[in-house]
Amino acid sequence: MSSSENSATDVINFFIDGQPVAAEPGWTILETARHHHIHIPTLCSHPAVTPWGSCRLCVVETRYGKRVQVIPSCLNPPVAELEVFTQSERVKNVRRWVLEMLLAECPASREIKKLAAAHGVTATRFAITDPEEECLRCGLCVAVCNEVVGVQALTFGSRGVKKVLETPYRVPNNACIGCGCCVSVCPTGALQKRLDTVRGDLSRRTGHGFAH
Amino acid sequence: MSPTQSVKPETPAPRLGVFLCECGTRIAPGVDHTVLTQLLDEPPGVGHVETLPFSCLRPGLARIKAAVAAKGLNRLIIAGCESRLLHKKFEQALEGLGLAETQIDMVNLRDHVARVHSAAPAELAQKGAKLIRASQAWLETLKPAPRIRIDYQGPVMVLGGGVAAYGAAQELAGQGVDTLLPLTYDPAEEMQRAHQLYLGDYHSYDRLERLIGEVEASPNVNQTRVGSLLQVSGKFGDYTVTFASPDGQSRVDFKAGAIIAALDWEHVHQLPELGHGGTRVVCQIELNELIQQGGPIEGRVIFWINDLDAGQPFAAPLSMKSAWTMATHLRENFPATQVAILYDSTMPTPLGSFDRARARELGIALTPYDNHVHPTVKNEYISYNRATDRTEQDLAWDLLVLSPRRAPGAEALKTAKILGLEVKEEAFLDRSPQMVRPDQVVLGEKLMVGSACQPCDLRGALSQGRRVAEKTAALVKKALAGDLYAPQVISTVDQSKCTVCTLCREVCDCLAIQPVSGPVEGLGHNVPRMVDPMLCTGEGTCAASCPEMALTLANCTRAQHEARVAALARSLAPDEVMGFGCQWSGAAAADQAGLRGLSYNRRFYLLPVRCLGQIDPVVMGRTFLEGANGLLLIGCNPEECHHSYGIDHTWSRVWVLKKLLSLCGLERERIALAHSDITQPDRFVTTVESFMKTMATLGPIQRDAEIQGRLQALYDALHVSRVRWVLGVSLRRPWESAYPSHMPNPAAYDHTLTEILTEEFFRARVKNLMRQQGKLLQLSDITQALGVDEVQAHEYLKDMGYEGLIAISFVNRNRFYGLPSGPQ
Amino acid sequence: MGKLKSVAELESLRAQVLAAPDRPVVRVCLGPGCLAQGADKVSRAFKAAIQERNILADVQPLIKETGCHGFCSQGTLVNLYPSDLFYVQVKPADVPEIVDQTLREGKVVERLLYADNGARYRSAAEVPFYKLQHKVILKNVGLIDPLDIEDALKAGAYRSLVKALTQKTTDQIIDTVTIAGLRGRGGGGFPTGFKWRKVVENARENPGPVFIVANGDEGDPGAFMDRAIMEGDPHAVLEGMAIGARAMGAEQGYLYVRAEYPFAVRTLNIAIEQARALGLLGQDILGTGFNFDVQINRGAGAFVCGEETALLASIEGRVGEPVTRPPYPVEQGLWDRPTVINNVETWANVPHIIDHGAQWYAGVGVPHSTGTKIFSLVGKVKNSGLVEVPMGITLGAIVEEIGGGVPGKERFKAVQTGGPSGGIIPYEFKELPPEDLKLDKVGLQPRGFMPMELKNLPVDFDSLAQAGSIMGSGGMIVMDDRDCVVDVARYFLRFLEEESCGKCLPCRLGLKGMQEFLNNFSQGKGAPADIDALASLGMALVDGSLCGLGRTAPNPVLTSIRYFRDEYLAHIVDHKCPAGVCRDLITYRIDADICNGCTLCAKNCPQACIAGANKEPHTIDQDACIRCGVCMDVCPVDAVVVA
Amino acid sequence: MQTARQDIDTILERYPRHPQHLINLLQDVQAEYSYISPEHLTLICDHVGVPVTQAWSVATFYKSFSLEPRGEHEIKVCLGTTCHLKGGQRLAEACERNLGVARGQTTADLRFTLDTVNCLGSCALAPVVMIDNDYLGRATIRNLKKRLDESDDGSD
Repeated sequence: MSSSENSATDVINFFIDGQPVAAEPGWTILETARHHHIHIPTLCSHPAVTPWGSCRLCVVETRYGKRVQVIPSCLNPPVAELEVFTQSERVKNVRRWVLEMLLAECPASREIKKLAAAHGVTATRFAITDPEEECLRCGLCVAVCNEVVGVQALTFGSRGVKKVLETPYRVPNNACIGCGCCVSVCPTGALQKRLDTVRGDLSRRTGHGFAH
Repeated sequence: MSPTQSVKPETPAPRLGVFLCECGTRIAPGVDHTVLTQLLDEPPGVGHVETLPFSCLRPGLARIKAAVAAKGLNRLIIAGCESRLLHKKFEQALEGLGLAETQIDMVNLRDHVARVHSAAPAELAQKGAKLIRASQAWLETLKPAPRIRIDYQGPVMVLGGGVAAYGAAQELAGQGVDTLLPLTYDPAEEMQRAHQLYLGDYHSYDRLERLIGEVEASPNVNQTRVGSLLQVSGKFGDYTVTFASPDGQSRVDFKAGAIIAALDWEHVHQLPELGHGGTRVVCQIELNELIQQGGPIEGRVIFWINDLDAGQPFAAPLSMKSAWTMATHLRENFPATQVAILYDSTMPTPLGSFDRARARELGIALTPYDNHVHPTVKNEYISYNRATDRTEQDLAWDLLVLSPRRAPGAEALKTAKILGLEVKEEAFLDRSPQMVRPDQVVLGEKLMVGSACQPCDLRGALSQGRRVAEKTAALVKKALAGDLYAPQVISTVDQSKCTVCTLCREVCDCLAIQPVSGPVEGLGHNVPRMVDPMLCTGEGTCAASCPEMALTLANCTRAQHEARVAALARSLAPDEVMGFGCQWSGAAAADQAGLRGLSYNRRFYLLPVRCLGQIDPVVMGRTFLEGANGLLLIGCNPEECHHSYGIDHTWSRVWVLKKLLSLCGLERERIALAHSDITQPDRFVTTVESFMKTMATLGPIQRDAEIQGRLQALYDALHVSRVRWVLGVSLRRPWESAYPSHMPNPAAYDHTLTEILTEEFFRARVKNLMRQQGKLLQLSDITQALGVDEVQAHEYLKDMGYEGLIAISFVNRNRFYGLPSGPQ
Repeated sequence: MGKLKSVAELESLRAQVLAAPDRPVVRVCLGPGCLAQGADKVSRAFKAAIQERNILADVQPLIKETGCHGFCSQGTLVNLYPSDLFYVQVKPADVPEIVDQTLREGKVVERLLYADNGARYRSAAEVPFYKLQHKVILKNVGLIDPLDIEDALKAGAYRSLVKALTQKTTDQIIDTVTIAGLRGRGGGGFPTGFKWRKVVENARENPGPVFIVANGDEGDPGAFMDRAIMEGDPHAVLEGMAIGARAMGAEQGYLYVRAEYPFAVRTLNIAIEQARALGLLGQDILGTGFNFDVQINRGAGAFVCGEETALLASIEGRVGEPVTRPPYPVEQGLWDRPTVINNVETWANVPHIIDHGAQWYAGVGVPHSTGTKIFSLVGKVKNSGLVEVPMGITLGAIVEEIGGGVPGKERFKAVQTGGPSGGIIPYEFKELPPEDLKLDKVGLQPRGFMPMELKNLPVDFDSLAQAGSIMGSGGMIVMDDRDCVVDVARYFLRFLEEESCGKCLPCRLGLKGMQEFLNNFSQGKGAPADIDALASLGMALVDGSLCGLGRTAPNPVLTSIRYFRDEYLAHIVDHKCPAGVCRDLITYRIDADICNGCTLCAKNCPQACIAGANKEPHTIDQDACIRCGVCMDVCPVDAVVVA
Repeated sequence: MQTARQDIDTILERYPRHPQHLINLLQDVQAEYSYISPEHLTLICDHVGVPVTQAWSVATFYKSFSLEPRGEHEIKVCLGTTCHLKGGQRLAEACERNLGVARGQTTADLRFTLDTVNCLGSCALAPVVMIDNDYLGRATIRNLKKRLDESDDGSD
């Protein structure tokens, strides 16, 4: 490998799509790939927060000896001699289905449509429940509010298909400082429409912390 | 400390490193990084330049760290994406290498350049380079201020002495924190008060009694009898709280490190309009007393939960609860009663199925009424509309029980006033100050707890006290361990310049500039202001409006702002325009425009700021002086400033700038204030496009010596404390309710302001003229050179002479004007 | 009685208990099945009857409310000691007769004996349902009074703990478990000894506390073996955990019990209290210096908390969302400390292994799948209930011999093992044509291959996996011809959709998406190509999901497509549901020959679409019928039939 | 029938103030009050020291918590595998029709709450319905209706 500044002992040499790459301990497969200009699609990954692994678009197929697995690259560190395939059939199958289902789940999202089209998915076989929906419940907004802003103003309620981004009792949360970080991390722009349900009407916030 | 380290105290010279992020493919092909690197390498070079595929991921961070370590970089520019989200990550990654957060700046190449413009990558590289150069000027002007460690002394004082105060004291004592509990009455009275205030909370009384005993017995709590609160001064870690002595004859000072204001509300009887007379129509307060006396109570007792009708909807669930506990108590202990509870069907009722079953068991009628018709009290019965079928019904009564009215107590109101807190219209002291850092979330809550702030029952008041005490205790422990530092960007006062005009205190929204409340004994009002570093949020409106420029925002100074705008303004082409964007709104909307794939005129350059209120008018003047043809300020929507009044202040400042621009003979439209929000990137784009169109119509400023001279005068005039003071007093005060500033006679006010500005503009021009000419001038020289009316000029010059700003001399009976000799 | 301060004190207590005079015992099963049939009333009736009859104190029979006896379909079950009589379907009304006849006179109440094919069986051991079973873990369940630690001591409880504390080093304990070949009973089948060893190694590298967790969040519908253990022999679990704690150096254990098991929580709480009182839990156990205590965490109604990382999150007080492994709990579990999580049944195995030795345990079952396994045998089978069998027994033996086969005239169609995450495997051997392995066309590995007739399929971890199913926690649902695989697959998907935590997209959206396909099929819509699309979506879930729930959720669909593609095709192509289940493809008709015109169906029809005069045959208006099935349920003469 | 409820403070005092006890406390309050009121939720959060958002997500994630008052009688229709095969779904639908509420809801008069569960562990008696703490094994629409009428009358 070209990187001469690292001693050979703490460098992990492995392969992504046949290309030999090197990582330092602590890097994930995704980070290493990106550092080497290898593209892996993601929706729920943002450098500002710890990876959560919800969108599963970043899955890659790995081969280590006889062991073949499909794993999310955003969470898994490489091991020496690992072979990573970012475009295998199994990987593409996962991505295509996720994107096709997302087309039905977030029909209003331009970003999802674009991403899906880039993977050859242009139509969906699944039923659209809410044509205005954009939120894919990736959890970035919740994570950024907890980890970066530190106020925990919004959260997920319920579970499974009913999982929804909300504030306790679905009323604007006074803990919200209206910073909009949740809007910035949102991969689909869903929070842009929803921010007001979290922060409420800023001009009516109590106390002169917010103008009134 | 080794001796070698203490020898060199001076700060090292700035060494800059620029890291260009490709963000995968989101910046790189759109912006030509090779061209950008070349531009940055041109003299004056920026130092280290490096391109990274993803600077924010671990491989990228590793490279940055390596470069910082190898080249001793102490200023970093990350040219990538949003600072709001990622600045913290870089801070954390580089903390170990001795870089403070203020030494790292981020330029959003992705959302402000690459993704919003479609132009040749090399051209976009030009734009990127200009923004990076501006950031370079900012960082190179930065003189890192030393970190302020908070010294903490004294106990935590819990003001109020109510139930919440006991809750707080118990928690603090339990955590081993020294606590001072000043009481305005005998502790034994507290139980009596609780019985009166927290109606029907029978099952919590013994718990409270235990708690009071526990607090009294605790070695960590010092209870002391005092008179009323007079004054609070000092800052976090070191407060002096003055009370009257219990007999009211003298003053007593107490030292405290932190203050928790735990204030209880008071109950007031219902208005007599509904027949309340204390015999047949009573308040829950009176019934409560009657119950405690043991009666006699018999006959038909109707509880009417009339809080909604009385305009106190927040109290309805509490009244319902107290009515419910009293009702069950009545049925269990006074068998000769029949009980019904009449309540608005739309109110949230705290009674569940268990209670309903119990109501059936005890024979308590729960009767919801339709609130379209107010129940009417008649002598024998009360008539109401049944909620289910909306038909009129009668309910006979012998004793009608109304809800009490709840309001903060007189003592609570007084304390709040002394602490500089605001009392809301609904008579609650609720307050949610802006929270910019997690530490301040704690402090924000520290100030007010108790039922006066939030309607609650006894248990709620206790738990509020505990919650706040818990957080305060953590902060105090941190401070005592020497680990508590003030944030890096806070206001600091140069006390030698402060003239105690108190403008800053009026402007301050974070209660940081109010260590002194009211006059100080022996010193009167004339005590220079101080800033409580733990309360300051670093918004900086105070610094930007100080008439004497005595306030400075550490690590975010006016000098930095000026250097940044100067660097950018100088580099702009004639058709290029710059602007400021508030990080909460304008800049955030710009980021959002990039993320949402919108596009706008690439000749617009946006500089992000923490709050527009931070932009001193001097900085605005500087942009025009340095070559900007227009300035667009994009802040929060009216009434929505995230700090408090930054947008209002900017509004006034822009207004002054417009006046000055027209005095310069330039179009007022060259400066504009716009509003935006992170949820409205499309509106941001419209704003920018329309301003660009205006600027295209206006064309560049023809910068001859005359115009530059005028702009210099504009810039100089903005430094004058008189201008700044007039501007300051036109600012909005926290207690004002209209936007923009409410003024009794706006036209007259505006006239005065224009006059003052005209005069100060003239003065600045005269002084500059004198400096340029370097000789004594006659009136005609001045009027010709400045093109002003002679009579007016004569008046102005006369005043200048009186004020000693210029020297007037006579040669051959001719008046000559010149700069005064001596130190200028 | 105070805390026992030494092993000797425990043994003397045990001797004391064993020396107590022998009394007749009536063991009333209070397992979930019997309880639902009024077992508590039976037990009360016994007590009342004995009280009433004033039987002398020394011969007064002891009424023991025990854990599950297993033979649920015959509840309430009553076992008598010393006569060893086994009465089934006991109602409270039968109790006086039993007391008078059997307890006082020593006579047998013939009609309460279990009868099958004309034969009557006096004792449980003779009953075919019990005959092939090999009870190790369930041995004491149903025998002892779970609320009485002395009864457990009498049966040998805590003997193995003493052995582990006094005769074995920690390494030896782990070795014993490893050599015994114990594999996790929760579904994964991971070697237990290996897991324990990992925890010890990780704790050595990174010193600090380690935790052990017993997973009793038994959420699979139709599975209740953990419940039976926890309610019937709680001390076996506690003892197993204590031995594990000893081996790994843990001082705190957590017992995570499903929310819907209030009796289990109560029983365990009492057991823990009693064990603490005797010093078998707590500080300095039996004077050996070993400290260990157990805390009960009640689940709060989330199937996904059976997944180990979600379970840990739940114990920590958070939302039960799984996280990606690695790091595994044995590396970073509770509060980031090494944590071992084993199923309740696994823990209950441990004392037996320590007691009888690794070799004995390894000798039961087959290589790689040693010991016994408890299954809950339910569905269309004559004898349903809990059965404990040695690993490697054939499915045929379980279903046909223990279960007594499918009741009625229907044919045995398939078995679904392993709960919602398991597969549906056909009874008849199906030679699969190569074109049916169409999954390969998307480059996916074929899943599941039925190597032999189900009858001969050995029930062990590996054989079941090879057939495309899993052992799971031991659910075993028998299906007959009246059960539609499309419907069953749909049912499991709906269950899992409801229980999915919703964190990862393939699981949250995929379960919904797969249901959409199946809903279409059940309405006769769709094209044959959709079956392949569904399978490929299933593979996306298998590969893409975060945790075991999503990764195994498509199993019922994938196996049913593999083995019952014809049935899918019947729905899509012929618009028929061969089993007569899928509502949109069936019609209800009233057989005019049978109908006696009682009008019950007409009265109960929510659509009021049944017409007919009193005492005349009725008819259903097919256009208005919503196929709710009420008429069929209410018909006293079974005149309503599905066509 | 029911004895006096435990005071919320008494419930809180059962557990040390640590986030790990959030679920335990929610369960105890749910058991005692049959639902978790906003007020109790706040008190619990204060006690264990978690933000309300976390408690909210926990309380809505787990099925055994109810944030709205529950009915006096709880009807749980088992939809375990065996019950499903034996017609549990039809029973649930019949209950919905009779009570006029959907699954998981409570009748307006707070008398009945209808729920479905995924197996009560009494598969041998499928289909099973649980009314309060009593099992109804081999349930049919007919005997279920009878039982509901009984429990409704019995309470008054």
